[in-house]
Amino acid sequence: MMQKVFTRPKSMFPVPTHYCPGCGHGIIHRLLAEVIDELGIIERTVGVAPVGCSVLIYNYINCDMYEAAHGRAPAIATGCKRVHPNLVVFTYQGDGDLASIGTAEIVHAAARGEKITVLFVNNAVYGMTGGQMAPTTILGQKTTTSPYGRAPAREGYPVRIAEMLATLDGAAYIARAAVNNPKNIIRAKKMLRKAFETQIKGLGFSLVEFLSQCPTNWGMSPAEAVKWVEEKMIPYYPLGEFKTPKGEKETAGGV
Amino acid sequence: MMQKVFTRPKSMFPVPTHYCPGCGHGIIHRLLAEVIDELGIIERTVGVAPVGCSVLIYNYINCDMYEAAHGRAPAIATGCKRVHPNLVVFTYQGDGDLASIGTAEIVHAAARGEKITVLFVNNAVYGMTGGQMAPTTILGQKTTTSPYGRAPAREGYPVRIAEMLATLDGAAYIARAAVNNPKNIIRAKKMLRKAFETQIKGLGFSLVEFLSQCPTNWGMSPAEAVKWVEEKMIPYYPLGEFKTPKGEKETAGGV
Amino acid sequence: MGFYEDLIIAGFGGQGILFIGKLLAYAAMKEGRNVTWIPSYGPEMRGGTANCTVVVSDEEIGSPVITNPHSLIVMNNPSLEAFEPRLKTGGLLVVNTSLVTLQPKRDDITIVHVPANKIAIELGNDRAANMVMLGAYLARTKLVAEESILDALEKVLGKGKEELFEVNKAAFEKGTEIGRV
Amino acid sequence: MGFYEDLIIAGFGGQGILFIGKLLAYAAMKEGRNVTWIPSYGPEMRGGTANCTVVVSDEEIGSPVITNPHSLIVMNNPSLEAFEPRLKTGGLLVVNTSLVTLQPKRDDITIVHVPANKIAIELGNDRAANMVMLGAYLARTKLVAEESILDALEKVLGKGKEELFEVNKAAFEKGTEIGRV
Amino acid sequence: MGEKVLITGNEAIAEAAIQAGCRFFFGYPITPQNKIPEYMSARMPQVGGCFVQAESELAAIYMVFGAAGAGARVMTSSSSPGISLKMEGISYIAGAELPCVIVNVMRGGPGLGGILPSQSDYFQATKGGGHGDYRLLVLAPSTVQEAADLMMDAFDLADKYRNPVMVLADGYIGQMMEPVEFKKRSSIPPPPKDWAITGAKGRPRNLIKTLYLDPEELEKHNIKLHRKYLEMAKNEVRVENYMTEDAEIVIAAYGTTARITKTAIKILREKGIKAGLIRPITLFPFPYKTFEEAAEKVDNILVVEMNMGQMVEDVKLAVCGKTKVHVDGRSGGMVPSYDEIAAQVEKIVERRL
Amino acid sequence: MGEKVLITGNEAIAEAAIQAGCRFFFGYPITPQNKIPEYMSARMPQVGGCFVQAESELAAIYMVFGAAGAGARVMTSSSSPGISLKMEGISYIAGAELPCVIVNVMRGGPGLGGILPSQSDYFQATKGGGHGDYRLLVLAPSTVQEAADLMMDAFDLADKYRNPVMVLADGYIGQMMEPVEFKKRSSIPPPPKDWAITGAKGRPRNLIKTLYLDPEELEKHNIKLHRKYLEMAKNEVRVENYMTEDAEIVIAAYGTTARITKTAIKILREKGIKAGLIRPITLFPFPYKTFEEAAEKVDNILVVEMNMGQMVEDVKLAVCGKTKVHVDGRSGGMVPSYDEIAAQVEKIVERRL
Amino acid sequence: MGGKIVIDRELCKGCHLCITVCPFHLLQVSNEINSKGYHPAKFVDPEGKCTGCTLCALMCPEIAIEVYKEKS
Amino acid sequence: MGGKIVIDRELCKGCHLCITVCPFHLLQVSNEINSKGYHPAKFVDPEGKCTGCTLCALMCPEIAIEVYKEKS
Ligand SMILES: Cc1ncc(C[n+]2csc(CCOP(=O)(O)OP(=O)(O)O)c2C)c(N)n1
Ligand SMILES: Cc1ncc(C[n+]2csc(CCOP(=O)(O)OP(=O)(O)O)c2C)c(N)n1
Ligand code: SF4
Ligand code: SF4
Ligand code: SF4
Ligand code: SF4
Ligand code: SF4
Ligand code: SF4
Ligand SMILES: [Mg+2]
Ligand SMILES: [Mg+2]
Repeated sequence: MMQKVFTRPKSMFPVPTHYCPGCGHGIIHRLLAEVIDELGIIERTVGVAPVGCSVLIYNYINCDMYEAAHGRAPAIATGCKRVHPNLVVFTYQGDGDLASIGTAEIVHAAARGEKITVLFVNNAVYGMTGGQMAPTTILGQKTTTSPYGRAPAREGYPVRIAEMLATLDGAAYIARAAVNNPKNIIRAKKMLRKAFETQIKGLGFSLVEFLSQCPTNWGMSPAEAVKWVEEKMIPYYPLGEFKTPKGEKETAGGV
Repeated sequence: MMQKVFTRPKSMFPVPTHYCPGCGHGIIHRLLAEVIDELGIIERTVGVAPVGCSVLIYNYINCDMYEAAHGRAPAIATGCKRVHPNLVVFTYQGDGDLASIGTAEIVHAAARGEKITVLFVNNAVYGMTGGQMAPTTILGQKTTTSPYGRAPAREGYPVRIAEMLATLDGAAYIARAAVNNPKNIIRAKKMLRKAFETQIKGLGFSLVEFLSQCPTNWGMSPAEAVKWVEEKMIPYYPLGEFKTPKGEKETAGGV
Repeated sequence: MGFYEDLIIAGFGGQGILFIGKLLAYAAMKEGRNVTWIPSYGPEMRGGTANCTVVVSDEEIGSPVITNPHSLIVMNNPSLEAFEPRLKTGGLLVVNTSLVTLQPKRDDITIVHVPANKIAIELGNDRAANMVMLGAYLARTKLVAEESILDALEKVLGKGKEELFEVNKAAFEKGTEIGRV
Repeated sequence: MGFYEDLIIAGFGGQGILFIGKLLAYAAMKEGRNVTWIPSYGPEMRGGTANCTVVVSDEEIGSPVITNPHSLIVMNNPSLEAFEPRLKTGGLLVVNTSLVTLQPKRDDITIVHVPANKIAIELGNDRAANMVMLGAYLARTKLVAEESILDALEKVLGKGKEELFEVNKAAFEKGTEIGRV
Repeated sequence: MGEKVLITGNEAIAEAAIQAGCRFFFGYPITPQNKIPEYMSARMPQVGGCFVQAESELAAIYMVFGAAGAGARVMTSSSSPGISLKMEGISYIAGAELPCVIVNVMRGGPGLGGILPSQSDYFQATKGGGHGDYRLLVLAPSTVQEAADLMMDAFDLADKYRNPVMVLADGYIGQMMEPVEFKKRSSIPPPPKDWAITGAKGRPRNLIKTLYLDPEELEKHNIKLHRKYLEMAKNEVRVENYMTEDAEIVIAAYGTTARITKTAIKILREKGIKAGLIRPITLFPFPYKTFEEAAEKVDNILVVEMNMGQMVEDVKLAVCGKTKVHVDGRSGGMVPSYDEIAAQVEKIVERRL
Repeated sequence: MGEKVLITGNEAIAEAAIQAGCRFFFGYPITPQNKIPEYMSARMPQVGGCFVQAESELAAIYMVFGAAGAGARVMTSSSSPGISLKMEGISYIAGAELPCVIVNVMRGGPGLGGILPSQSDYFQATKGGGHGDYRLLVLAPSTVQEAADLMMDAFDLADKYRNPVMVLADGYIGQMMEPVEFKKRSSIPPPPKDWAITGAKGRPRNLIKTLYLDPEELEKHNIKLHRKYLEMAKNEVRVENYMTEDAEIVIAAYGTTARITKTAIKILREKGIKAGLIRPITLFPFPYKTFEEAAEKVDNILVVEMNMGQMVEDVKLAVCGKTKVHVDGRSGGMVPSYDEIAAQVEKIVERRL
Repeated sequence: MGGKIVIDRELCKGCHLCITVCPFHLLQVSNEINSKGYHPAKFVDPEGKCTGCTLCALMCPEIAIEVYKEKS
Repeated sequence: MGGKIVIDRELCKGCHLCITVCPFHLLQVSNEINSKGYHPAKFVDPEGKCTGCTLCALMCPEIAIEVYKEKS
């Protein structure tokens, strides 16, 4: 007798997504739903959708949700969490959303130790608006607003969000994952679960940064895109845990 | 024959300030003016005043100046520096201005490696508006908006700006000084000079954080206030250089 | 009143819908006419629906948005459903039968059936189906000269794309043949 | 028309200007009257100028801002210069001669000279000069009963400040003496 | 009957909010309203509520979005430049139909301007300073007592219409002290918030959003909002008529300016000039009808406001050419005095303009 | 005569700016104006200019503040929510009297709304969405060619008045392609900017600020600004009269709606109904006089706009009750069709309302 | 420990990431086109090599793959 | 190596920070009040102990102190 060992998580609606073929968002959505299911928290989970390709995440995950303004998800999550401390609140944010326009909001949610979990999807571009440069666009990368390739003298340096937020005392769990191959995906899920657990235990702010492929705006096939994550992104954005709740410290960096 | 060995720097107007007795802003203004004079750059220096007690800094320093909106000085400095790359552009910002409302602007000016110099005055409160909590207010400190003393569970943790910005590749020189005694003041000036030199050499973004006394809003005499800087602030905000231009690295922390 | 024509081209994103609209607009401009070209697409970066409206006129163009177009080029089922009812009485519908499986319902219009993808695949490039459609449309309406389109195509593709140009040209010409039938 | 009085109290920040205004307003409220109290200060956190306007009336108070006050309590030179010209004809000017070295120019007003700081220092607390001024003002206008002020003072200072209360009370009473002269 | 307390407008606003059941405050310091967040930071923990000093006004308004969406009674307050920073968020809150209260204690502008009282954000408050078609319900207190009263009503109105309500005060209202009595609240519970984010336990999940990719849906949404605004216009207009019955000239003013005008009217009446005051209490919905009716009776309306002429447009829209409309504005923290107003009225009446 | 190029409105706006001497662009992506920053990022380095993708719209407007203060020709562009985020900064720029150009390619609101064309930021643009008494000079193109032309004029006007100029376009203007010819610019150099920040070498230092602690000074500043706006009203009103001479009914519309109206007018005239169009090209200063004059001649004015009714207030202010004013708005990305407009006009004319 | 997978043709967007990760190369590009115009992946395992390791499913952004495994 | 300082009475705000840092305790609180109402610091150095070390001036937020030193 065959037994189903992999299927759509219960907390996801059985609908097709609007994402491009090969997009990392779909994988990250699934990890999120699996963690929610495994922790059995769907009835007390609240999500905050960003503005970005994943603005429609509420069409896929079956929990109470807000749709934020661009960059403001952490503030909305703060408002919600303060009203309902017993709910599990997550934000889902792109790199334009979190690392650019929403810089102040994410830094201060972390500094306050706001008990929320942030899924930060770093795909090195603005996906939804057509592939413009993000703060996380890597040096040399061409985008629609860095057509000559990102050069430090003109466009400055990429921002390492996980490392930056790890300097804040309010941040309890900070990690970076990638979803470019099954091994990294499995590890990503473990980190995400730890992040949610950090929130549920009331230990403070938690964030997982996911390096994610955007084949469309990178102008690559999905297969090329996952390779590009490995070869270009991970060297600049090392995977690992940068901060763990006291006593559970792991070394930063390294795969 | 007696010789004058200490007098008002030339680039300062000979007028009284509007600051409270014992306020650190006056000392920092003087250091700034001395560095400008020593580098001989007054005719090509542009300042950007913040909104805070030091909004009127342009009444004291005799160079071209902007008055910014609260928190936006780094953006204004960016606009100016891009137009006039040969000018020396500094911003002068308080901790409410830079570390709270202006978080995104300072992080991204640093990330871009914007060739400006930032004087960041950390006095652990909002001076101008009457002593409200700042992001840098230390744990336990009572302010008009943390009347029960800053507690992590309610008001979160203080932000260490120098350490946070030092994680950014665009930041070339980042240091923390204090102006609570002559020794620290002398060291502060050296750092400030280095910061300006970093800009002039075109090496990138530079910032000096000054721990500064606000006797009025701390409800202390000036003498008590400088002691409080030593005993309460410096332990949380270690003095030192956190980032120096390549090849000139000094170890962070330590006095 | 001088010359006036408007049309909507509709299909999936990625089918080159906007592209053939631009070719048309460009060619018409080069022939000295006023033109407007307006795109419309959904939130999807890839896939999803896309359409564009092209107006060509000898006079100043008022509305660039068209309620009831004179012509319609349709590249997938949802577009047929969305736009067929809006076509003007007596209007022209060019439909890509390789992908459109639904049947048009109107009987007060002219319908040209074009197996565009099939033809394009035969010519060696599935992605040239749009040019087949454009050819068929032009053969019927003569909105611009065929050479104007080929000039525009050459200009837009730029140098070093001779191969691509040839495929597209072949597709376009195949389309005009079908349209002329 | 019922009872009506308005006044401006002006001096440096830190001199307790706003404080005695509040005492007055509070006492008047307790006596059942309508009151308004409006502060005004410059950008300096310490030092700089500060003033407040108090209106007391039996009727609904219209404007809480006063162009030509009935009375004026003045604690430093700049305030004398700023406000003396605005005092109503026949109005009352109470001036702290310990700090105000300029001479009032008007001859159509009543002037009460109060060496407030001198008296306060004699009583052991320089900072009670404001209470001396308030006493002098009240002795002249009888705007509220002296006990109302003392009640208000007690209430505002709160428990455990008996010593401070005593100094302030003494200063206030000294002021009323001078005012009565 | 509650006891009267002598209190600043800012404190009255804060306390009234708490008494109206507001338990969440998100804000950022700015003169002249600092006493509001300061008061809240002390009081909220005492009543089991929550005060968060946000990193900015921008963050504060989105915290309000979050808390309002979560079903709480929630407010923020700021002053002019800080309110400008909230414009995007206010548009979002209006779009998502979340009830909340926003206090603007206006100061002089533009830019950093000054810290003294002003009424120069009238347009911004009433015409929608943010993008898109939305309206705030705007209440303009003219005494500290009224600030407290309107504050309480503001929360009820916000819940009733699922709409942000703005209490628009000038700096004087915020910093002035007057005796206030906090009225006992009728204990009508707010309408049930079955749309709120509370965790989808035992019910279909809730979704709070403002994106409508289908333009037909977005238009429907806009029409729905528009109907709501018409509904407000029908039900919620508040206006004070002061000595207008026999008036030969009407002055239009709100907030502090209206009080000053009352004094001017006394002066004028002593001189035999029958002036009256129409004081809009709701600025949106605006009391167009009251002015329309007044226009039938008087030849002149003088609009007094602490700006360069903003409410005057609404007065003109109301009277539709039937009456001459004059404007007397002071700005930048300058406050029109009753003498000035009286003189202006005298000029108009004498000239029989 | 330059050659005609087929180009989107967004690209035409960007290229025209460059041809007008704009060398600094600070912006942030947002649909439907992304082609503007994208174009600038490619072109600016070619012409020795500078493109910076700011971290946010808020940062962008203050970079504009900095560059404008430094004496440069500078611009930013965005779309509705992004423009709301600039409100504080725009107020500051107006207060500091810095010349710059701000482009708003409007989309449906409120909130995130939609990405389709709209005109629902009319109030925000014309009445001052930010705090304080300030005004933008607002230009509303209705073709891609006009977008290019107005863009060039915008920089001149900004310099002339030391005031921010807004080019207010709807999403169609931004995304539509039309043939454009970039007019050769007269080489009149911009007025000298002796107030600009350039380093105080051999001159007294310059200071750019908006704070006036003395209310009298701030009032003076406000009055100065106000006079400037009156000056604009005197000199800069632009309006197109289309077939109004013999019109029995006038339609008021701007931008894309005006073009659609032109088609409607053709349809109506074929049916024998003499309709005409008044198309404001400057929304501030508004062509009040043109409408006032029209009101003498026609009984009905129909305002067509892609919002729930905003410009209609200015039209009403202009006609002052002399004419019936109707409004036909679509919103949320829905665009009124010429058929609808024609039908609406027919209804009005038939009913002889 | 045999396994098998089922691909939802209509959910599949033809990204082919699953193809790249299957250790036994059991997935292929289909010639057919689904209703959205994509060439979906298809499972071709004539020799029953599939172990049900789920790697393909883990990689699929569309959750278009269900994996079955012999009960142990 | 003698020195001396000159305090500008009117600039001085009486914060007295200079007093706390002079190694020879040469500064004192004045009994007088300046025009802003502050008790300024005064320099009292009857024995000529001042070295012109500038510590007091370095600490002064008002730049109210000028320091003179014997030419070496
Ligand atoms: C205030 C504001 N500015 C800009 C936008 C336009 N916008 C929508 S999504 C987006 C960026 C999305 O990029 P990212 O956050 O990286 O998400 P991704 O699409 O890459 O997943 C931008 C700039 C907006 N909606 N609102
Ligand atoms: C947008 C905006 N928000 C708030 C304010 C009010 N405000 C003025 S200064 C200030 C804080 C000043 O604190 P800080 O930056 O630490 O400077 P300090 O006065 O302590 O030197 C605030 C909140 C403002 N002017 N503008
Ligand atoms: S644009 Fe990029 S991020 Fe957005 S859906 Fe497509 S692949 Fe994913
Ligand atoms: S309030 Fe504090 S920071 Fe401001 S001038 Fe006074 S002492 Fe200095
Ligand atoms: S990974 Fe999923 S979507 Fe991609 S081809 Fe395989 S089954 Fe299809
Ligand atoms: S389950 Fe494993 S073996 Fe089976 S098809 Fe998928 S990847 Fe290949
Ligand atoms: S440090 Fe300066 S201001 Fe302070 S007391 Fe000494 S001289 Fe006066
Ligand atoms: S210079 Fe040195 S020794 Fe002289 S008074 Fe100052 S601190 Fe004392
Ligand atoms: Mg991204
Ligand atoms: Mg501070």
